[in-house]
Amino acid sequence: MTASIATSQTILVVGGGISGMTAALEAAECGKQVILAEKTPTLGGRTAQLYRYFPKMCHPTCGLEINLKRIKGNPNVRVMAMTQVVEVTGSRGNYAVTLKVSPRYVTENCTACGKCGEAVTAEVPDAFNYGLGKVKAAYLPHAMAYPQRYVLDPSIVATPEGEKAKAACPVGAVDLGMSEETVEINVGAIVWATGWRPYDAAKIQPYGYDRFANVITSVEFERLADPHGPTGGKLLRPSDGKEAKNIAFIQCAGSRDENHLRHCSRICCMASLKQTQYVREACGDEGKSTIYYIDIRAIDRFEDFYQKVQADPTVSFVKSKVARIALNEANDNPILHGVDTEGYHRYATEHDLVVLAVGMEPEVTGVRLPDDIIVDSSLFIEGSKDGGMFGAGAASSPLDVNRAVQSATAASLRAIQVIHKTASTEAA
Amino acid sequence: MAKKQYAFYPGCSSQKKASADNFLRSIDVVCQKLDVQLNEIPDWNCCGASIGYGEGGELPRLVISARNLALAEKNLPGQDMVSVCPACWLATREAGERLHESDSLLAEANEALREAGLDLKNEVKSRHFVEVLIEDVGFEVMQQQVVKPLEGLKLAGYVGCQTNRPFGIVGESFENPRYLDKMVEMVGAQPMETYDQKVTCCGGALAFSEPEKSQKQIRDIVESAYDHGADMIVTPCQLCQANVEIYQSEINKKQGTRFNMPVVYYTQLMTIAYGGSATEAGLDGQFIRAEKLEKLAGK
Amino acid sequence: MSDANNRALGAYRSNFLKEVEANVEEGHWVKMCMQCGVCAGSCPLGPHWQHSPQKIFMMIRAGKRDEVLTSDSMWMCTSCYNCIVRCPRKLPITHIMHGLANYAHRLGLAPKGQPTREIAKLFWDNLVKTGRVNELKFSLAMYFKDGFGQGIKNAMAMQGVGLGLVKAKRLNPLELLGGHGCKDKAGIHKMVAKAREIEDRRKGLA
Amino acid sequence: MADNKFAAYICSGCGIGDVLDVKSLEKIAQKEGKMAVVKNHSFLCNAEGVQMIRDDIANDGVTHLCIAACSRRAKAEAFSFPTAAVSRANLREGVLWVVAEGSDHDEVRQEMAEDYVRMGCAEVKKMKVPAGNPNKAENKRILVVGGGMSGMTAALAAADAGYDVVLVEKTGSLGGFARNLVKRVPFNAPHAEAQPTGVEELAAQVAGNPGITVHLNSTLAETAGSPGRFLAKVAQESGAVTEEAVGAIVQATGFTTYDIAKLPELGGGQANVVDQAGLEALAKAANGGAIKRADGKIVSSVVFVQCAGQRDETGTHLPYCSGHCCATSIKQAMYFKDANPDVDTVVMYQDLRVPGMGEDFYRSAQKKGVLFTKGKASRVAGGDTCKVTFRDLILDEENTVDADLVVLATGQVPSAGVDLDAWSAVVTKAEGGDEAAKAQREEMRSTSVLKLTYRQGPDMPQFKHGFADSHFICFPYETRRTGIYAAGPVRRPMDMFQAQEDATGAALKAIQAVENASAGRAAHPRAWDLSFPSARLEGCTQCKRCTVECPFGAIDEDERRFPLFNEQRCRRCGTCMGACPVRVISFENYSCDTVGSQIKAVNVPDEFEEKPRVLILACENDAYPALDMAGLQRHVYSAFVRAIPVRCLGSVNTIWITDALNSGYDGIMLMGCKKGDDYQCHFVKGSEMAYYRMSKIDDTLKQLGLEPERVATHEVAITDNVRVARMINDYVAQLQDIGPSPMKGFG
Repeated sequence: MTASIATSQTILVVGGGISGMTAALEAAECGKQVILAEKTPTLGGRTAQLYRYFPKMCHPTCGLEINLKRIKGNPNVRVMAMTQVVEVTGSRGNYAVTLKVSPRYVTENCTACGKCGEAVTAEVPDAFNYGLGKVKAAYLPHAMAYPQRYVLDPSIVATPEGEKAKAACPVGAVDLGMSEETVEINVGAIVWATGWRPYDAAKIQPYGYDRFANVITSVEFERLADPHGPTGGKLLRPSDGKEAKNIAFIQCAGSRDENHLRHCSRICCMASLKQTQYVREACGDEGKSTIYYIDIRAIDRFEDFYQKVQADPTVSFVKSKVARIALNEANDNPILHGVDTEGYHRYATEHDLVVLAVGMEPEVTGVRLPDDIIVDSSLFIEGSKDGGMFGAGAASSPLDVNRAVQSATAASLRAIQVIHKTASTEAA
Repeated sequence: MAKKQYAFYPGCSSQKKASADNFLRSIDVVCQKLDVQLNEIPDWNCCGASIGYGEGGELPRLVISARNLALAEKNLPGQDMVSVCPACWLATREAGERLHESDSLLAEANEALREAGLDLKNEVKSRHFVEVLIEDVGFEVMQQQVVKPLEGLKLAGYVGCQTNRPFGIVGESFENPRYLDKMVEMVGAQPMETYDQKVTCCGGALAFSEPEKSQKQIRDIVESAYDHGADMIVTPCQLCQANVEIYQSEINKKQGTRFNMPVVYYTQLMTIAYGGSATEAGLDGQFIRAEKLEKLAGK
Repeated sequence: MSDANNRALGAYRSNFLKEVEANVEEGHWVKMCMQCGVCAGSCPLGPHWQHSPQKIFMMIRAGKRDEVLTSDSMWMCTSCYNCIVRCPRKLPITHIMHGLANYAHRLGLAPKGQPTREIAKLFWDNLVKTGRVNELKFSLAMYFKDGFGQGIKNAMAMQGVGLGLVKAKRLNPLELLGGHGCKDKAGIHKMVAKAREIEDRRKGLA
Repeated sequence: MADNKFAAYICSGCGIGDVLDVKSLEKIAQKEGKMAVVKNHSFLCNAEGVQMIRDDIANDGVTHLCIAACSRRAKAEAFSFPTAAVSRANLREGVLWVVAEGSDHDEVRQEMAEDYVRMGCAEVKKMKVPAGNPNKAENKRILVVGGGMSGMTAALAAADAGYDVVLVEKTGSLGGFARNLVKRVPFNAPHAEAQPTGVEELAAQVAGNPGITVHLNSTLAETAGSPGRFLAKVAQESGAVTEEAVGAIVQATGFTTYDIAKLPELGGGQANVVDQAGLEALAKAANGGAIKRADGKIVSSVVFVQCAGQRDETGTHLPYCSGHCCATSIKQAMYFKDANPDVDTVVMYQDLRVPGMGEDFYRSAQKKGVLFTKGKASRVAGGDTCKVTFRDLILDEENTVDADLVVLATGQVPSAGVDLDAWSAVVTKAEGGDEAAKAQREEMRSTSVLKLTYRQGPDMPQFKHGFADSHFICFPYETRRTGIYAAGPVRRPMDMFQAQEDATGAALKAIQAVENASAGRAAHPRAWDLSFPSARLEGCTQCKRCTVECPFGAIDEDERRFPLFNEQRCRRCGTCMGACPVRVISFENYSCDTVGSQIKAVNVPDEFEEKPRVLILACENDAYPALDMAGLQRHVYSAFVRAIPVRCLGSVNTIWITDALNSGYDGIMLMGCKKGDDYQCHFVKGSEMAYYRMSKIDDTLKQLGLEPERVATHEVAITDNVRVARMINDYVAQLQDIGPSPMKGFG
């Protein structure tokens, strides 16, 4: 590919989650040329992996459908999946960007008919379900994956399994010879919407995520609750597949902790409040949710949702940072040890399942930020020295979806301003 | 191969004829096998560990540790200071770091040290013997010396507090340190991976003042070792060893339990695995005899 | 010590937090606590004390001087360091507890007959005398701390332990005649005295 | 119509050719569909297949095409032919992937496919290529209402992108609330110290920007028109009125602070008890020195009471949390500590809410010696020594603390103008001739911010607690007034950083609105849709349903009481089309005909064949994708259903229901989005309207002697792909119990 696909009038958006899609679309619908580069094989990002949104309890895929429709119908956006930024040189108004496009081993001809998936037997961990399940090594990342094209896992490409997939494809879309591609483009402005990743819960040793099967993370819990998830929406705990009814939610799992993340991740309180309603949805009055917290940060009208959950008799709150988790070896139940600091009540409480409300940290794997980028002490992007690159959404700060979209829309206009200034100076 | 030289800080309980006398004997064997030479710091003093604060306060406590550091600096220049007692190591390392952080404290400490004709530059690195074994010698070399693998011996690795917190052994987790289990594997014995009292405090500091409270801790530690099918407990700490071993009879008396769980040091395991005799390993020093280990030694 | 206490009361009037920041080891950390309670839940002696560390910090901020300094909670510290390694604000809680105990003890406010307080004194005196802890003398002193009669009882109760250690060559009866000790006892005495003098001056304890 | 040429392209790829009789599908397209050109292709979506179609359009004059292949949601880019009218017959997701496998089902599967081809042909025959809105609306100026931090930010943001701006500020100077602040909460690392507000610089930039026209001491007297052609009357205090033509509007009218006089129990109105604004004033007066109270006494102790009159569950005060107040109190406590570290400063909170890097700001204040007490204040007594009585939640005891000064952290109250729910009630009364109501209406209008001439009221609809926010999580800027966007605390309680982010985003949406309007395109969610509604007024009965039911206030009434369409306000949902009893409203490519003809095109077997027919009208955004994904995941459902995607359930006209029943359909399923408080309908009321209209239909059914079960309305979420298959099968089973429709054969 050549640089001609983009000019100093083009905006590059890095990251195809809800923030990246928003930044790209808002600019495109203003008539600007946009390249949307996404590292994974599909758009949607972390929000596509959520079951419901707080506080409306609506489904993220609903908004995703609209955004995908906007993308399909808009010639100004060029989507590049499996694409990462390798290097950025130049400056505001005129950046030279090197992109690395990983091989998908499936061409544009793919019709998502699914024959290759039927043909191969090899399985790989299901990334979409945070590895909770397995998926065929020739797969469609998820039901709303866009581009709607299958992917071959590199592990089978050079094996008979790869050949099976190739043989099974009725339209010859499987190309085992595909190799990594490097693309050079010129753009005028860059929006970094590289998003977040859940903090590695294993690092929080007192909670034994690495030792106890029934201690899981909040993002994994989203997949358990989702009918499209590995358990078909049933809250089955990992150790024995039994339905979990008495569930603990531990706030600040990594956040607000100088041993882990200095910052407050903002969303975790609301996420846990939301997830207590998954328990209600699944178990009705049988369910029991307990939230262990330091401060409940239900800001602005989210307070309404907090009050609603407080009124739910199946939900209780303990003002305490849990000290440690032990295991009841007889039944695999985690036992939470700590002190309720309101008053002072020592507890050693057993639960079927523990959900760690893990913090957000900026997703930086595979992303090499130019030195010109200004980041804060937790590596969230504040901006760039030359004012031509902008952070958007969770890459700029731990944000809920609504605020991430605001942030992305703002970043989109800042990028447009750069393009506009470049144009007018070039014209002059 | 040239011997590795260290300024050695035995501490009160590891002196000859003191409560961890047997520990010291096994350490001698291990050092010989691994070409490690511990040069005792002349005229070292007590570190004032655990409850020294009560009367000693801050500066006096720091100063007595500073004295040991100063003596090491003066008499064994260039050598890291090594303790076998976690409490000694901790107190000394803490003192070193506190004096490093605060120039005013260091000045005050030196003002006091001068009374004893000493001066502290505070350049000595304070380390624990386990660190020396793992970082300077390494598991591979330690394993090469094993001539008599301790096959079939089931050991609950009781790490306790002070080799583990707040500093810990590099790369280990505070909640689930694995170095002791690795040592057990290294000598050919079987670690109790799921032993859940690994890092529980034995309450040693309160053994005398609050016996029932510390014995409650000990009971949990021993019970869990039985529950996980251990033949004996292994520990890196004198205070833990003494506490957990000696008070079992007390607990039996008071609570009608039938505890008789031997508690040994990692160096005793190594001594036997390296072909040493029960006596060389100081097994005659056990309060509760470690019969299975003695048998292996006799083979 | 009560005059030291009066001096402190005079110097800091109502502001106990300032007093703690000035006179207690690592006391300047107290204000950084965010009341998460992880220390309270991490302490092995938790079931036994009255006030958790985080609660003591709150009491200090609330100016509850007497309640804090007469509390026996900080004397329960076993120096296990669980609180330190888990504190999300990295407060050196163990040392603050030690500092508070020592300060209360030096002001003469610490609970009378608090066993750890007494043993701590015995232990320190024992170590300062010879530079090293003489385990036998220390133990005997321990038994007799509550008076002769009780001492015999204690000794008999722990006889098994004592004899066992002797059998195991881990306690040496000859220790009574001298035994372990540093050569430069005089130097150590002067050094410790000096250190104490400096600290007392700094903290207005003398 | 003369030069229209119709073509059908049938794909036999993805296994379609293996299980369906493509030849007979071709025949149907020819004979019944009356398609001039009918072609099949084994791989229609690939380059060659698409080229074939392009060539037919270019060389063969094909103007209308029915593509019988996969779902309209698949291969959208390949099958986009902007110059032609295109319908999609969904043979893959709609037939192949959902009908049970095996020869037992060959017959029903084939019938289903044939019907979809019939429907696709029938639909495209009624379609026109949207031409875009002919009424020009090309004004691209942006009107910003409010000259505070948000308004100034929005104005500069638009100007820097090359758009002219008109800014209207009611006071005599720019800057708004921020002018009262000494400093702001830090925006960037290390988040340790308060920062200068920058309000002066911003005001200077706005004033000095040639692209920005500023009207001070001014308010809006009237705002008429629609995106791309608004006409705003700007009234100055003097009374002078300037007319400004603009293309879009950003409403950044900010907030007022909650009146502490309403908080007597917390000392509101008593001496030495102030709110955060009051404290800023004292700090300003101190000018970096020791902060003095109103009576001149230097403050040596201060208590900040958080959540004062906020997070209130009794219904007396503000129920929400204003979000900024914790950080603001921290900042203000620092004013004291920075001037004199010995001032006792206590922040009394229940939940300390400083998200993100605010945690560093919190730590920084603690380092400075600011004390934080988790407690709930029950009483504050003002006076020379104020006394705060509170419950210490950690020490679990009632306690009191004395202070020279008490600061109440009260909340933000939005300045959003008229509450339209209250408004419409009054208007109904007024139109009924109620004189009091008429007076009240005028009084209300005077409190309006925008003074819109819209039939549906003078301001933006409010969402919750009086804020002009959007209901949507994914689309925070989607107001119900196209081309008008709220920004800053008028939209949601927020701090200065968020307000500036928000204002920048709102400026982009305004820019987008003028660009879309000038190109005659729709705005979100049918962005760039060129179709627009037209009404055959000669048939109109002036029933007003369209004007009342339009969720976006797009339809006014002209002087003759006929509906007056403002296409630029229209979001193309078709709710008006669904509402119209005489069916005079339609879009070029979506009308009562395009759907009605599909319904009629279906071949309905007679009662003896025992093959019921079920019509599904499915919301194209949620229910239809759910049906698609049911196919993708091969969840089998009955081959007796025929599904038609609709823009919104609100666009469903009851004629379709009666047509279907008359044609002998045995049942009808309407599938729409969740309605009610947490509605998920992207056209706000569509789903609700459908339920309402269907509830009316019951009587009609009874008259026809039909069971009410024959029309069923469902809420279907996009994630319901498993459930939707089950729903269909259950419904078909239920209908078979009820028996065939007695209407069969009469159609």
